[in-house]
Amino acid sequence: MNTKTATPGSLDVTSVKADFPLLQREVHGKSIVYLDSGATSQKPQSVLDAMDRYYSEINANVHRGAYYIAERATAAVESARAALAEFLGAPSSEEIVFTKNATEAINLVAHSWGRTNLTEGDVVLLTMLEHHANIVPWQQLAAERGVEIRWIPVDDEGCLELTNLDDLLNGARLLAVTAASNVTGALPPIRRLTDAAHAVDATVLVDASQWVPHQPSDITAWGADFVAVTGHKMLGPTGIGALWGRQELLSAMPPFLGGGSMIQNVTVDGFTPADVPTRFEAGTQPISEIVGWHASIDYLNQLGMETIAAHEQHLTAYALRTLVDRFGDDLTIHGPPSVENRGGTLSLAYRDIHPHDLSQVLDQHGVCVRAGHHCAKPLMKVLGVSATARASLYLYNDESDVDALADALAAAGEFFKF
Amino acid sequence: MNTKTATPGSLDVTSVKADFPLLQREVHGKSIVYLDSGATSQKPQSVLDAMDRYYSEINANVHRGAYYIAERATAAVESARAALAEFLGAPSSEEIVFTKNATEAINLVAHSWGRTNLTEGDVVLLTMLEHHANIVPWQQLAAERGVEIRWIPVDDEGCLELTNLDDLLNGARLLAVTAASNVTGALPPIRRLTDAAHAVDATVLVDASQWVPHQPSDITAWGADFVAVTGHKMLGPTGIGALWGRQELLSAMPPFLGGGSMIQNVTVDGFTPADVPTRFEAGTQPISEIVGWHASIDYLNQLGMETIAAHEQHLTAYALRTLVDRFGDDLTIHGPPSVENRGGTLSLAYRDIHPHDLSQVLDQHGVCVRAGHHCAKPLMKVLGVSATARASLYLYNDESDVDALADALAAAGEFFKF
Amino acid sequence: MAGLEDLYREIILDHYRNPRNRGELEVPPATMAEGFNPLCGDEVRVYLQVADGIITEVGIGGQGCSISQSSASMMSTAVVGKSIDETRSVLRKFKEMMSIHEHGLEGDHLSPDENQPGRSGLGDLEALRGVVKFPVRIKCATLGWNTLEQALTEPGDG
Amino acid sequence: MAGLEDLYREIILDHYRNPRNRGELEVPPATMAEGFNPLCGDEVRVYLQVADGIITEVGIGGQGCSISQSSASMMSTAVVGKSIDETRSVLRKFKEMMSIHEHGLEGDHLSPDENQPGRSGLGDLEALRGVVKFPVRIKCATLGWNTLEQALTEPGDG
Ligand SMILES: Cc1ncc(COP(=O)(O)O)c(C=O)c1O
Ligand SMILES: Cc1ncc(COP(=O)(O)O)c(C=O)c1O
Repeated sequence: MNTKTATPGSLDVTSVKADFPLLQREVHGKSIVYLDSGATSQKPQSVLDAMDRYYSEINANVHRGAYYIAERATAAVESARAALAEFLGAPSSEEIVFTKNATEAINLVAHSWGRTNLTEGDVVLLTMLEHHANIVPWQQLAAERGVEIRWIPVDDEGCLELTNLDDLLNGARLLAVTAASNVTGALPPIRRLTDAAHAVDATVLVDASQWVPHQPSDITAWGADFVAVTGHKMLGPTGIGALWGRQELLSAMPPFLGGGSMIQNVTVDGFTPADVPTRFEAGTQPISEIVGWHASIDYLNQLGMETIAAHEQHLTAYALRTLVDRFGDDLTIHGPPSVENRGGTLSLAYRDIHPHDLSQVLDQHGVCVRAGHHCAKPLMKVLGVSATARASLYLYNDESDVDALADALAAAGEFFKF
Repeated sequence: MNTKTATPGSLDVTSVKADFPLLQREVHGKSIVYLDSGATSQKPQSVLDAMDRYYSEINANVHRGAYYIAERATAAVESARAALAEFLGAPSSEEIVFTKNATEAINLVAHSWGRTNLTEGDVVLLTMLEHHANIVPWQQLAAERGVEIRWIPVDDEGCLELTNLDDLLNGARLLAVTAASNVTGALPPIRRLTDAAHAVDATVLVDASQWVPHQPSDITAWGADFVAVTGHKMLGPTGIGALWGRQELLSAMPPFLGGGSMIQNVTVDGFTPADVPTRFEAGTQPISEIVGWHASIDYLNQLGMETIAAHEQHLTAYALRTLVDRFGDDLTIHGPPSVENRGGTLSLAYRDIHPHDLSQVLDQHGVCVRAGHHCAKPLMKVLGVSATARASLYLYNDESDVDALADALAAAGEFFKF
Repeated sequence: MAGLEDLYREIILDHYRNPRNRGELEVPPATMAEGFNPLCGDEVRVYLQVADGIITEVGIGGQGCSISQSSASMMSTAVVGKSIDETRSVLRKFKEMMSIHEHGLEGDHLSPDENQPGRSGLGDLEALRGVVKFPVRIKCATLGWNTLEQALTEPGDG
Repeated sequence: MAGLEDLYREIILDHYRNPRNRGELEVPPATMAEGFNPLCGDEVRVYLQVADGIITEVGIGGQGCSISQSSASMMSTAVVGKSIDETRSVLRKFKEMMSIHEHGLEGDHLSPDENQPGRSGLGDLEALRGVVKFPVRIKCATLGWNTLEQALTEPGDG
């Protein structure tokens, strides 16, 4: 358990696929080809089993009960916290705060750290690659407090354009950046960014929602101050995410949500908050979800994140090659053209077929891709489109899935040929 | 499906019990006697199955995808929203906002409605019965904004003391009250309270966390403005709750958490929020939890809430009688002595045995009760205790469970006899 | 399970390929409203010229998928020459047809209603009935119509 | 699975029934710290009288369950007469014994370590080792000790 494979082996995708009940299904009479892991991943049977076992054997509210199953439930939550900390490369599990998703994690920082530390005229530096989850909370703060928002631009390949970084950082109190774009697949150079930000005493929040599922994580090496992650994109259940924060920052932050568990004491005159991380975990936690997330971390560790990353890189290269070979100029792939600096997220524009129509035809061939703005409207504007069709690869995808995508694209071309 | 039984029948507890996998287990070699449903309920197999089926058959992110399983997932969420609205007696499912628990629901009101509508000197009226979830968010607001908090006192039986209600309401902008105490089992007269509050134009939030699992709900008849509920106390999974709010109030409220889905548009200059309820549902929702909650609502509807309430009232009467008969003055039961105005929540003090020690001995007999302040420290102070041992009854409990509690209490008395 | 042919009827594809009444009208005297599908970024603009309570001219602008574009185009041909009251009546009927999906949410039978041509009095618009089998696309089909509704309430010269 | 006898050793119940060093000391010259278990509402006050680097007197106040009360009582007898350094050493050893549970969180084996009387040099305090089999109660057992640690850092006359 929890033993990371030392050297990346090669992934036996057939046996991996067999672990995922949904991938055994058919839609419209075709085997399902799931290429929307960027939105949410599928779950291996072991994750479902872990949650069923939790409910069938030890379900009880945690941190409050002295009876046996409540102790077991509490231990399960704390053991998951430790597993997540180790998986992320966090120095201590006490720096892990459970949230319902990455969105809540970022909002927690905006409300608790942001409203304590940022006032009128302070600068928050975002990037044009951000997901709305890492934009809107800062815009809410900006509207409320008169904070200024600046943007790191993107270049033609959908990567960050860092030539003016120092100017942009001038006066910045916070840099909030994604570790992997959910649209172009670009992987910003986090260490370089944190170093530059720290040089001007800016705090750094990394949205690692699209990184952690796909790459080995070492958030200590990133040098970040806050990291947001979400369970459902990394084989875990819905309803669970986490914020990691440096102990000294978390300890200095006021609570966000108020309620049970997050207190030391409550009287009619006021309350005293608990220590971190409990301070930020108000009310009954998503307990079975924490347990399920732990099982997904175990699953990923067993395969090894190095192995998974190598597999995805290989598959992404195959996809880029296949699509360019088969569709040439009819198909635009937004984002870096080579696999060196990108993940397996492929945002496509095929002729003038609207992405919505494209994904509809693909669906008839069992191929699931996302059509829309992918919660990144500012980026879409820069890319000059209102929507793309996005195929995102994960550990359970293989070359046959890419071929199915290409075949379905060709069929869509036929269908809408006029 | 969803057909409520018209007249309360009697509950076949043996067959109900058989539906709950955890209740088939043993702890310390004894059959488990679960009396902590006030903290969280156990789950019937049908709820676990619904979630497994969701993950195995239609798992996909909702409101974003045009492919078949994403459509199915979206439909499942909206159908659960409709089922919950009907279960609560809400006028429209568009007034249902999903949250991760009741705590988040109350915080949503405090942040979005509270920070828009309350300023220095405004009065928030709470009751001494409240759970920390319905206290701390208001204390946070009070500390930030200079809002004044007042308290409706409780009488000797742990019920609200309403003789000075009009004075207390004088100048109040909000009344926040629980529909059922999680400590004394008291059931405040909600309709009377909302009428009195509305007479002075105060808004009313009802914390229905401990009501909805146990009694037929008709929130329209309550006349409340906001109602908070939580899934895990009503046979549903962890990680899901909801806020109901009157359409005109919700529509006038700014977003709380910012992120994906809750927007109409986002540009570098700012965002336009979506309509309700989407406006308040940022990021990936607890989808499988919503599906599981729906299954728990179906389960409750199938048995009929009238039937369940009648069973619990009968069982509570049996418990009160049994405990008084067997332990007389050695045992204090905080809260109303008769079943007319109380739920099946029994907060106990047995001789001078500390509740923590009591629950430890009970655990050895397989009896799960909660020991502590039950997230209601202001109330504990009024009751003159720092903790109680709380046994809370639910639909799957029967007289044998009460007898087991009594036997275990007697054994604890023996163990700590000195 | 529904197939592509339920969605992409020939008449729909025809309106997509050859959108009718495409273009802007001068505001005022025309009224204009703008609609928006936050899911996919589709936009529709509806221009209305009303004289003596009759819609004399319609203009459609914006961009989007085949369903949103063709539905707006079909809408434009359906309401030109109609009175405001008649237009509201068509609007109501169309939205009723599209709201069938509400009953289809419960489970497998996403669309219990089968096509019943001629029953609704919607004529060509009936071709859009198949959209209810694809609930996500309903918002595409109704986008132009909701925008029309808005445009009807804009103060104008008519 | 652990039984009650692992938790409620005779010596623990004895300290609960007959708490040692119960009472308050005058502050100053003594120092005082107050500890708190937010889970169950237990409170402990620890008074320390220090002279020439030696703890000459300890007072214990507050209220709580058998484990928190007896552990505080046993703590008081263990440190009276000891130097500050010796006290810190006992404190560290005790907390080490209590932290075994961290390794026990992984699954069924809540307490892989069996009793090893005499190994730790903690004497009577060894009786509290069984508490690690009941993780929720560890906070009860350490409450008095954490409060002692706080009291040691309070500025005092010693
Ligand atoms: C009366 C009452 N209100 C609110 C809550 C909070 O519910 P949750 O922890 O699910 O947010 C609880 C339960 O803990 C409760 O008993
Ligand atoms: C880059 C990025 N950040 C944040 C999020 C938000 O994650 P969640 O919806 O789980 O809160 C997502 C996914 O939707 C994402 O792709």
